[in-house]
Amino acid sequence: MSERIFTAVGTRPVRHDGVDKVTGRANYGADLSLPGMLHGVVVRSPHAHARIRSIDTQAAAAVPGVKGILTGKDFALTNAKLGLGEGAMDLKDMSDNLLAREKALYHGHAVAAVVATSVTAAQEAARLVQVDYDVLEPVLSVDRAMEADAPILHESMVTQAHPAVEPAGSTNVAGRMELKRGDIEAGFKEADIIVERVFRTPTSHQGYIEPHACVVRVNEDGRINIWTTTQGPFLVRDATAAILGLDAANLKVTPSEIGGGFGGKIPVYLEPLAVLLARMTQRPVKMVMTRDEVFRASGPTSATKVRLKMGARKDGTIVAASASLYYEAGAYRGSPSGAGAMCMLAPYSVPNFFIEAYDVVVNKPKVAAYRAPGSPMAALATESVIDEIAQTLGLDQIEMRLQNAVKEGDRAPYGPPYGPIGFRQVLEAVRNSAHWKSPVAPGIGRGLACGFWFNAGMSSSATVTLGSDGSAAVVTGNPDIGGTRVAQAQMVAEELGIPVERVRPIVADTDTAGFTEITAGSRTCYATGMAVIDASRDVREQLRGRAAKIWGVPLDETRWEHGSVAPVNPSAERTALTVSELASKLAKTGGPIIGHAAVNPPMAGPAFAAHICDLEVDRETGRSRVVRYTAIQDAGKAVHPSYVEGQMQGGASQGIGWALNEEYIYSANGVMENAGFLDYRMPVASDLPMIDTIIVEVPHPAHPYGVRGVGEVPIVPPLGAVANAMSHATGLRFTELPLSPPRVLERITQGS
Amino acid sequence: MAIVHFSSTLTRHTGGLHQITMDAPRVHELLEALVARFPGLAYELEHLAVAIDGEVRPDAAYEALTSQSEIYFVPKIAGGFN
Amino acid sequence: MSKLHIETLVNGEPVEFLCAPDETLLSALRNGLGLTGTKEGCGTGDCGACSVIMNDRLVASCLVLAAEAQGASVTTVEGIAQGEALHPLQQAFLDEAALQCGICTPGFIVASKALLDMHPDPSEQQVRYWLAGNLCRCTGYDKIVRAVLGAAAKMRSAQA
Amino acid sequence: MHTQRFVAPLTVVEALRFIETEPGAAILAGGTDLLVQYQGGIRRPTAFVDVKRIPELMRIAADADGVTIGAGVPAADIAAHPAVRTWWPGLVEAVCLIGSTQIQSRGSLGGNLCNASPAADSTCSLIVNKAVAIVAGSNGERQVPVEHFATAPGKTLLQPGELLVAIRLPKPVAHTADAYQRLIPRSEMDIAVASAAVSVTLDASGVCTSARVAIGAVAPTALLVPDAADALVGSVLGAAALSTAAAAASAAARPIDDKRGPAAYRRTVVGVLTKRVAAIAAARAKEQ
Repeated sequence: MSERIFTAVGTRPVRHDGVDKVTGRANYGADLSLPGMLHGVVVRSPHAHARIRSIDTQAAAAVPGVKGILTGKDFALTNAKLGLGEGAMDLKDMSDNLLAREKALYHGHAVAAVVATSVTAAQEAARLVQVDYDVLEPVLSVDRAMEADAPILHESMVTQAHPAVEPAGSTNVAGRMELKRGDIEAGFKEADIIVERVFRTPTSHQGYIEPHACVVRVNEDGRINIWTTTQGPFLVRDATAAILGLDAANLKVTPSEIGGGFGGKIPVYLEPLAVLLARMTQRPVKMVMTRDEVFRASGPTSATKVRLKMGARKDGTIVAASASLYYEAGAYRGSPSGAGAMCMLAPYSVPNFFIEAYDVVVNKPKVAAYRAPGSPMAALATESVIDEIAQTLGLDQIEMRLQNAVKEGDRAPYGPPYGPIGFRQVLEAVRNSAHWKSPVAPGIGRGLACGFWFNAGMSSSATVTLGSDGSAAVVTGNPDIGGTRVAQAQMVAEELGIPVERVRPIVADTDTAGFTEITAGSRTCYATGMAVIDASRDVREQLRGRAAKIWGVPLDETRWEHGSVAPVNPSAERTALTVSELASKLAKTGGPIIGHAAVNPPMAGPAFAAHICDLEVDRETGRSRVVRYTAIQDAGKAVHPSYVEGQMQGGASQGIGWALNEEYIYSANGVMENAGFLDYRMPVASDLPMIDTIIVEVPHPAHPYGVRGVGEVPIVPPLGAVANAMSHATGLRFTELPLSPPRVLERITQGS
Repeated sequence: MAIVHFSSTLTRHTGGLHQITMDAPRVHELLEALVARFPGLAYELEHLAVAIDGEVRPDAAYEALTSQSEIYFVPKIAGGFN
Repeated sequence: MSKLHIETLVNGEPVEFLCAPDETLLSALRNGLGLTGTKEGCGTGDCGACSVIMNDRLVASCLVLAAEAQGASVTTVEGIAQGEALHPLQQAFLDEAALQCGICTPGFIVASKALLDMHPDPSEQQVRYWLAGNLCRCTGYDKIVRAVLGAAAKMRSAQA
Repeated sequence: MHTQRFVAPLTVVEALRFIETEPGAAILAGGTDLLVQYQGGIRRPTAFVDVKRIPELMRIAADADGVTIGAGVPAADIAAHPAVRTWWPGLVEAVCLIGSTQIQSRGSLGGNLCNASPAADSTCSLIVNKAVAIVAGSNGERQVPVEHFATAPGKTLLQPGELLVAIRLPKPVAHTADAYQRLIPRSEMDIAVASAAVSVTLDASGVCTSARVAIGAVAPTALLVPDAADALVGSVLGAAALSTAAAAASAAARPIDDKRGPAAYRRTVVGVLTKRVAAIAAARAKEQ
């Protein structure tokens, strides 16, 4: 790929939606109110595992202001599956998760919904819904779930295995997959050192600040309007339609501004219920989760157990690895264990390996995606074991990783060879960084860890319209979570040669925008960006046609020059026409210009990252503090470097929180005891230092600018970086997260 | 002739073959031919994505193949979501 | 339940509203007065998204009863800009890319204004501790802290 | 049921009259505990009695013998008060740890005491500084040493119809200083896992002549620990005395396991904190 000179891409303009967001004008999920609107509240199971014998709604219905009550009997379970990119979503499970039918499968599982004229009345009535439960033993860990005498969550569950295995009776193992290469026994025989450890990570939550919220209005003609905070308006439309047996063409989903998602705002939790309640009452219905509900009943990420055994030669060459990954799926199948298995060794060339990954159901909320789902927990194992091997062999942490680092042409553990990738460049950037070169202060531990994520492609659409004033509007269907509007405007500006301020990026509803997959998988800037670029180029082609018309020459006697159309053979009458000049003549030359594009590109180029963490530990209390942190990442091409840095810093801080303090704390009967921001301890401003960033740019050849996704991989390295820092600060190996003060002090006291 | 690679987990269905070459205009025809030759692959291939020349494609059925195309089958991960 | 009639000053304007005895100031602002710039992230005073300035004090409006606002002066995010002119903090948040999803931004803007009103020249550590009651999950706080320090410097030089 | 009434009396007498007739009413000062409990459905009072319009509850009055802090005065005002800052730096440390900036604008000593959490940040500091709670009732006023005010988590000595009006702190004698620390996993926003306050008085040669030690979050109420104080008195607060005091604090602790920390951890850490704050208090006393 030849070096391209960019004008708009790579700059840092102010985001177009910024003023609305700093003045309070931007509308988020809970900000819409409609005349005559009712309020829906969900009744939730107080038990983690219970059979529902009966539900009595009489007393609740008698509360003044109550307009309707919904239970699982009110809509049938669908057997449909919704194909979404690579993963088919099981709508039967999603439907049962919306309202429990036979069994409540986790504390907080929805069992009924009440709609009333006020939130207060609805809450009052919700308390009066009488559910008769047959309480069952909850299953709260993968260890318990896989024991022979464990209670079974789903009597009908069969292990979906690759390679296939014979079904063997009732199970909580929803899935199993294997990856292998070479001969691991022979590989381990070549090893001079073998390290084997078992790692555990807790259930943790994305922690977006905006709770789930939606408003639904059913029109007289049966058209249904859904306003909601979501990462995927088309997904909300299609999932809601399929679950309720409606024609998707009758649903219009308008995404509000979204107050964070990180994967957690992909599933539907409220929308189908609100549709049913709105149809039942023929009034608009608003539903907003409380923070408590967000923790208990949305989708956190898996608690995991990962066993990793790795062998290396004295010189640091990794010769073999075997691993078992056990990921909790929550109440229904679908943990990211397979992704964990595929990512686990992806940064390193390992000639012999065997990885098995289990997807295990437990009585906890169904997990949702959380930023590079599955990869951080697997990377914790890999990076900790490599750190230990390097330390034991007396090797430099970077040298050992460089020695094994994958490069173009090496085969990924999941099969195909890598194209151009930037892992070695990332490691070199670590070595050359001010942070890595600085001495480690006494009492501080310095940890290094790396990470890998695939980055998604998938379908996207874009429309670019040119105004007669030479400005442009770009319409897409991806909610803007972290600055994708401005990035798309930069792409239009880049292609049309107009100032980025003259481009209006618009996130449209499902009736207006062409079909576009979710804002997730680090795909928006990449895949939707490709559609935006193609749509802009479509405008360019049309502009050439207009110039040809003006000059009275064939199309091939015109060519695009940045921001204008130029004649191939210039003359006194024929000089280049700028976009503005051409735009002013639109009506005369054939009417408005609208550029379209729709794409379904392959997965974006893989992203690699490395983080450096300096940690100070109070050896008397076990309390620790991150004192310096640097995140390094291959972005392919940073379209808006500030927002790329922001993704890196945000991912790092989420990962630091996960490593140090965040966890779902469960009672023995499966009740989450810390369902609030007070005790689910996410990092606050005073917990963190500035987070330095280094953006590496190894272009991805499938993208016109070389863009890779950037949003997810920054959460992969922090678990290992913090754990390794803790190990170096204390001289002890830590394999269980979070590294909370009591756990750290206990290890220090034991001194083993 | 596209070059098709089988992972170790698939070789149990291919009689131990790690690699074959096969003539097919598109992924669709390739998959049909593979299943005809190795019926045991049917279930596995249904649950795998296709990588053509290193590019993982979620919806590859009608992608054209050339004589140099290298094919791998990749576990379906849910890119960014699951 | 009978409603209370409350008179208060919001963003310098006298306003009246009716509220239930147990209604929060946050609810009165959002639902009663339509000022939805103030956000609810937790309802328990732990996230700061609902921050407003009441009688020159930064408070979590989810932990203030609307009835307490009788006779008070309340500043919300909608009252920070002066007409068409953004407050230097708002401009700094835009320039520094100190917001990603933006849901916490109103709370941070209001909390930072309360800080700079009291301490025009805060240290990084002062900013971090003052803002510890405002959760941001997207940015890792780096660019927010830079924006506040930058705005403070600009405001000081404008004063000088 | 939702709370049906909101009143804002202007005098103590008016407030007392109201709570006498409405025993289900809750006193609302900063609301930073009450309203959280209300939203969580844990407390459902029949009425909110906003006491912040009563002058006695909202002022800090310093005189030659000490300071009287109104029960409703927010933490931020206490921390800013010159006399409080001079005489009780440890109390200032404690009130500055009560929640976020937003919470400090509202949270009060009265609320901290009446909520009766064993982890309340101000309580230990008030105890070591011999603070007394001034309680008004229909039969007049009574004074209760702060260490006796809470009787169990969420329970106090307040009788129905009584109102906590103010907290009186006697001016410390010369070469006396206090300090407070708590252990939380984060740097802010958490509830104390364990906490300790120490006040020491030194003689001219630096020997400790009197001391008070209080520990929090390690028993159903904040505890005054005389054994820990005894370990300090008569010493120059060297390592040995501090270790003995730490051991005494750990021994006095009766912690439980909960989501905020295991019992064994709390027991250990409360000793560490005791040792550390005693050293800080001693250094401050020496500086005087």
